[in-house]
Amino acid sequence: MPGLVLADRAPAETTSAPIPEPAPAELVRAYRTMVFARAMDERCLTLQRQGRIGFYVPLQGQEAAQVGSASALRPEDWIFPAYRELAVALVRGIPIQLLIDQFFGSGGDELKGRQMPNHYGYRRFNFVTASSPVGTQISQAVGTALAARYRREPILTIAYFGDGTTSSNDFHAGLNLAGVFQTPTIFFCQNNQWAISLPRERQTHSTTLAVKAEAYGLPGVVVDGTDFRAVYAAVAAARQRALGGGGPTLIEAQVYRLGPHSTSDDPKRYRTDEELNAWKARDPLARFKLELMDAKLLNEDQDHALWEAARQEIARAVAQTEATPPVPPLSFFDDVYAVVPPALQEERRSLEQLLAAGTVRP
Amino acid sequence: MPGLVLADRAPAETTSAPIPEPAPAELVRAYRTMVFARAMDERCLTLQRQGRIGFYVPLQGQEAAQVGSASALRPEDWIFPAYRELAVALVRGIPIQLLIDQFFGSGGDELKGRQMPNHYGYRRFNFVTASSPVGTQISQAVGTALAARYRREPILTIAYFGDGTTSSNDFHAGLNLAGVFQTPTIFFCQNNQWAISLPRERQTHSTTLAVKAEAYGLPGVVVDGTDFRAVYAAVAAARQRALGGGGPTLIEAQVYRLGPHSTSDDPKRYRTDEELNAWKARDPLARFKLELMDAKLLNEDQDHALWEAARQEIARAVAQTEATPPVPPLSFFDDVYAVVPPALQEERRSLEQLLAAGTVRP
Amino acid sequence: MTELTLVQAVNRALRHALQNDPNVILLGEDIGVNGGVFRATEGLQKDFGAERVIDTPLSETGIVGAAIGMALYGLRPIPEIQFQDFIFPAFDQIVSELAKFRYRSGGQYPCPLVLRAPYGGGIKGGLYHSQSNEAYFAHTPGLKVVIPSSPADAKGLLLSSIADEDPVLFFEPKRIYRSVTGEVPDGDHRVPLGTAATVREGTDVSVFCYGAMVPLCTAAAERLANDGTSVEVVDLRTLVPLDEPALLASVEKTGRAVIVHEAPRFCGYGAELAAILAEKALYSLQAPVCRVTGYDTPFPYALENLYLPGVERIAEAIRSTARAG
Amino acid sequence: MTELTLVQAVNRALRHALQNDPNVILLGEDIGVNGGVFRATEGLQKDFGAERVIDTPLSETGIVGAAIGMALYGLRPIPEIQFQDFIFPAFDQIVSELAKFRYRSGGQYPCPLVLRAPYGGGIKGGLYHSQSNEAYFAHTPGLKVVIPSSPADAKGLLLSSIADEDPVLFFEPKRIYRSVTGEVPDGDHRVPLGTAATVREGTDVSVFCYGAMVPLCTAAAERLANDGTSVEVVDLRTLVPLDEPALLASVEKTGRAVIVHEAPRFCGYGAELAAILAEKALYSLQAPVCRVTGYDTPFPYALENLYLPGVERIAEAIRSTARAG
Ligand SMILES: Cc1ncc(C[n+]2csc(CCOP(=O)(O)OP(=O)(O)O)c2C)c(N)n1
Ligand SMILES: Cc1ncc(C[n+]2csc(CCOP(=O)(O)OP(=O)(O)O)c2C)c(N)n1
Ligand SMILES: [Mg+2]
Ligand SMILES: [Mg+2]
Repeated sequence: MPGLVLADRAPAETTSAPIPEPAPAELVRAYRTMVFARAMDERCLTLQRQGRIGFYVPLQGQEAAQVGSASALRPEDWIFPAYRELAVALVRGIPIQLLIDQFFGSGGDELKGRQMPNHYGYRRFNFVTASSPVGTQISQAVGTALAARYRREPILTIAYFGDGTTSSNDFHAGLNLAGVFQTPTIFFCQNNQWAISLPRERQTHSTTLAVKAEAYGLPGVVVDGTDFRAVYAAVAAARQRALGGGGPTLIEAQVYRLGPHSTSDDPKRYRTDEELNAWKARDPLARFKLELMDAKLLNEDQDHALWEAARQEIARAVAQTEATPPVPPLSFFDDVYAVVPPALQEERRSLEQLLAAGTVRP
Repeated sequence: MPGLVLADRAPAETTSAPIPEPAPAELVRAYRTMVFARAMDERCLTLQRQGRIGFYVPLQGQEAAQVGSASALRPEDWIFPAYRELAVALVRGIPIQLLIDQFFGSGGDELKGRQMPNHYGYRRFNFVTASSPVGTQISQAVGTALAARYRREPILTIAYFGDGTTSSNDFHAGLNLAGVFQTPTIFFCQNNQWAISLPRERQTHSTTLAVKAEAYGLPGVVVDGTDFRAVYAAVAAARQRALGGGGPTLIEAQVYRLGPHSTSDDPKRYRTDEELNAWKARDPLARFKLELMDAKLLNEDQDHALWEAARQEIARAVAQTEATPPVPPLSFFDDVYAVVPPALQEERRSLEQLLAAGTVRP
Repeated sequence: MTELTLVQAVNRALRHALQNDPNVILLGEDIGVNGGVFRATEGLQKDFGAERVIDTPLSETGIVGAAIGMALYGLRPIPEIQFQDFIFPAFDQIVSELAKFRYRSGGQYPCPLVLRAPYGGGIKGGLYHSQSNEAYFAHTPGLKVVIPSSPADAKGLLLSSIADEDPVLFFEPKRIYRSVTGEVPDGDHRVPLGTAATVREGTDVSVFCYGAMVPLCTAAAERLANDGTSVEVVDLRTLVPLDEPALLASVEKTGRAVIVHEAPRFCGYGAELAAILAEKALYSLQAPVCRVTGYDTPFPYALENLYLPGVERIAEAIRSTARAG
Repeated sequence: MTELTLVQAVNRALRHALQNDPNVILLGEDIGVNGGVFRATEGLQKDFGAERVIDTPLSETGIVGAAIGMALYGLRPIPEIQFQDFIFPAFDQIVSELAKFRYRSGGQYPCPLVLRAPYGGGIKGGLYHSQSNEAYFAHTPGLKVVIPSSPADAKGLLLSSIADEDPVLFFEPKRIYRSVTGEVPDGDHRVPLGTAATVREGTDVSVFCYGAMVPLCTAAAERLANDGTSVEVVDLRTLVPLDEPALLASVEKTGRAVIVHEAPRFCGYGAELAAILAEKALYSLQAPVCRVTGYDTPFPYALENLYLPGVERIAEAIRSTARAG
């Protein structure tokens, strides 16, 4: 498997069945998703600068890791994302209209304007709603895997998180539980080298992040996260093992966050242009494009058309979102509980009166 | 070093200077402390059964691990105990009168009757006051080590904890911080095979507990915790490395809890007599006694005298504690803050009035 | 009907739920082979298997995180925290995740589970085996908080909690796990959440309480009956959602309110009750509201009997409230 | 005197402390090289070195645990939590350890440190970058809780907190980090803990508030002055220990109380204020106590301006409290 190495001294487990290479059509589809994600990212950064959306978390540099991992899953597998997994959402088939609606917190947002941009999730896509506190999804993913196994449903769960999040309480709790109960779970760490301003080597003194698997008796693998095929192979192998009863895997995909941590961040304060440029030379999109062109699966015109189609579809979605009425003012009282309790009804009524009297305005 | 093995695949670091064997007098002193601890344990279990103290946590089976580790420290090193470290306290020279006072929560208790038995600590002995929530002392010990290094004071800190506590948040946070900052800290895990009713192999799927060190880039060692010399050597080596700037070490001392988890526990519910008996055959006291007798450092009469002396001293301390007046009734309002704030003074006054009126009784 | 202790009633409710709903799963430390350190889960692993009554590693973070993951998938997990004092490693999962999952997903991901934990003092447990932490959770929108005071309510409220569509924190007064016995209906006994119980009617002073304080308040009320003071004792049972009509109705009748809990006074649950009275029953109040609570210190070991509200302190507070104004 | 924003005043206080006390150490996520995500620690690592201004791994548990260990040893650590919303992984260390160390050791181990965290809404931060969690800590004996509302107070209260012998949670209203500027005394400016400030005198209604609500309450008071209602605005500044005499004196004067905070109402800090009034100022109260607070829901994103108390809602509450009774 290209670019895939077993972590330093991690208990090596090799799967019996060989992992099939993705078919050419799959490769092109994957590339198209990566283009789409990159185009979304560029557009959303602009929307944020223009003040049309409030905040944005870019994913540039992590497209191959995300598309490669998500492509190796099946739709019934449950995804527990962090906040940077736009390309995973696209692979899952979540309509970009939904995502743009969420970024705007508009009336079309199925989350009803409750969360900051990038913190979305859709039950019908088995894509669990993200939160901001890092790591909490990791132990939850283990619980869901336990539940699925209890029901004898042959699915797995995958938790996405970053290098910094390996320091969280839930990383420790989640991986330990998964080891003890041998749950069908993949822990997919996108090591993008930075946790805001903290570099990977000051996050932890371990040789790799994958080696942490050994603390829980799990296999840990390091994979070149700029290489779609390598990531795909690693995740497909881990999936096969998990569903065969072989238990969980920790995968460290080595990537780089090419952009800022978020639109609130200025990476020039803490990292050098040299480092950035070295990684820009390994841009996963550029690499994949060359590979596809070498394999005669893509030419420049087709590439250009992919970008154009993506930009147009995104523009249409933004236009539609901006034509959508805002979330109804009293809707924020819903979904605290299954049924609005009396005291909260009273609070809602009091706000309704203030709105009706024009004392406060939406 | 007898009984000492490097953890499975942990990064091996060997110290340059050889660790000196303890002198014969030190060995005898160590044995005497182990006898003392065992005698205290037996007495306190009886006191609890008689209802004279409310609760007790025995240490039987862990004496060699505790005395061995504590003997390799210097008095200026800071100890962060869990709740089972009676023999460590004895090595540190904490007078048994203080301990017995604490167990009774009597007026002589320097902790002023604030805590359950076994949850003690004495600043002048660099023995930090224990709490019940497991693991919290681990990250604290790292902070103290950082503080000492900041002040250029050549001491180390040692955190004691059990096998179950490797699953705690603070184990993860503490070892990771220690790795990143290379603090002079020893993480001393007494793997007594059980966390109340959960056996070690269902606590975590890792091969050993020491191997968890690798997740933080630390050396991890496994040591036979029933062997005084092996434990002493492991801790002395770790201390030497830490003070030489070589960073922290995780030590797993393999022992067995021969008694119940606490006086509230009935181990018959979850473990077999066979297992218990197998470990009884490895009783650290019996082993050490034989070694000392072989080396002509001890004979039966001397052993008997040690036991007698211990029992008498304990009996005297218990008698003195029972003759001590109880903690003053209003003292529980002190030490919440440096100075009792007005609202709390008011609460104290109101209780004082109720006491004065005889409405409530101490 | 069967005569049971409170902890037996909890056990019966769990057994009933395991028997009748395959989605019910128990998980926690020492709950399986050992039957729980208070024996609340005694016999359940034996009868329902280790897949449904799960002994977990020592991680409250993991217990609650995993339980949330199970609930998202459609199970009805019932995690146990061994002592409420040890709930804090799970605080992030409870407050950031459990309480907010339904909300943040726009209603897509309900997260119904019942987190059980024994709470409270009076067992010589010192700082870390005695606390009453209900106020933290009562202040967290998205959670329900339930505290029973009798065997029948323990079973009935627990079964209602398990059936509820929202996350419920179910705190059990360990001090009266065994000291209180009572008749408990067999089968699917339910006590609805959100309804207080007037355990003793009276006309002069209202006493609001819950959990282990209820028997003490009742004892104090009986004592005062001898002096000719008629005391109404209201057991709130559900702290969230609060039965506000019951609170207000009682004070409208008596004009006087005493609030009793074990937790420290400052920003405790009693503050909310007093605040509601100051907002909505001011004109009914004939005397200052009075709180009888744990003092604003950590929970002491040797002097816990002075720290905790006892019958005498409660009776004295009722007496002076009856006289005031 | 220098004209500063609130966040600059925080920075000056930290700089002053680092300069004058070698025991002061700062630690937290992104506080060093990056100068803090709100720039509160800008320039400090450059000037005082990486041993005194420490960038830590992503673990609030570890940050607070290590800070406690430093304080035990005699340093004065000032840990930062990046957003108050992310304090929960450290909740166990704060509530079980920090708050109880002095007590449980019988006074042997004081644990003075200042835990700083930006709090509150109004920055479009949604559920997890907007919360006001002060009530959890105010309910925890052993902790002090301080919230400044102006640049001068930010510096003066922070320097007093650093000098204090007890652990202090210092919550900074991030919404007004830059929107409020004011004259700040140079040098060792101190504002004593435990004293409220009457930021506006009045005779008809008392308004109690803190942090980012203070400027809004003052604006509401000004608006009502035009209608002939004289409003007193009291900035509590220190939530624990509360300046109870200031609370009671103001209500004795005005007979009417409005309490304002961003946090949800139920069991919020305002409940304690209302409870104290119901206990100790009942006979002064000419109108029901009124709380203006965040609603009892998680913090919403798109509709935060409706969720948060604004000048209009506060003014309306004052107006109807002035008329009531
Ligand atoms: C518990 C918690 N603490 C702090 C933060 C603030 N924060 C948001 S993202 C982040 C860094 C995360 O780094 P990493 O896990 O590497 O993910 P990345 O952002 O690089 O994808 C921090 C500190 C948070 N969200 N949650
Ligand atoms: C956070 C927390 N959860 C639960 C408990 C209850 N408890 C006390 S000791 C213990 C087991 C500890 O096992 P281990 O770390 O192996 O130490 P040992 O008691 O065997 O010495 C448990 C679960 C606790 N004290 N703290
Ligand atoms: Mg990262
Ligand atoms: Mg153990």
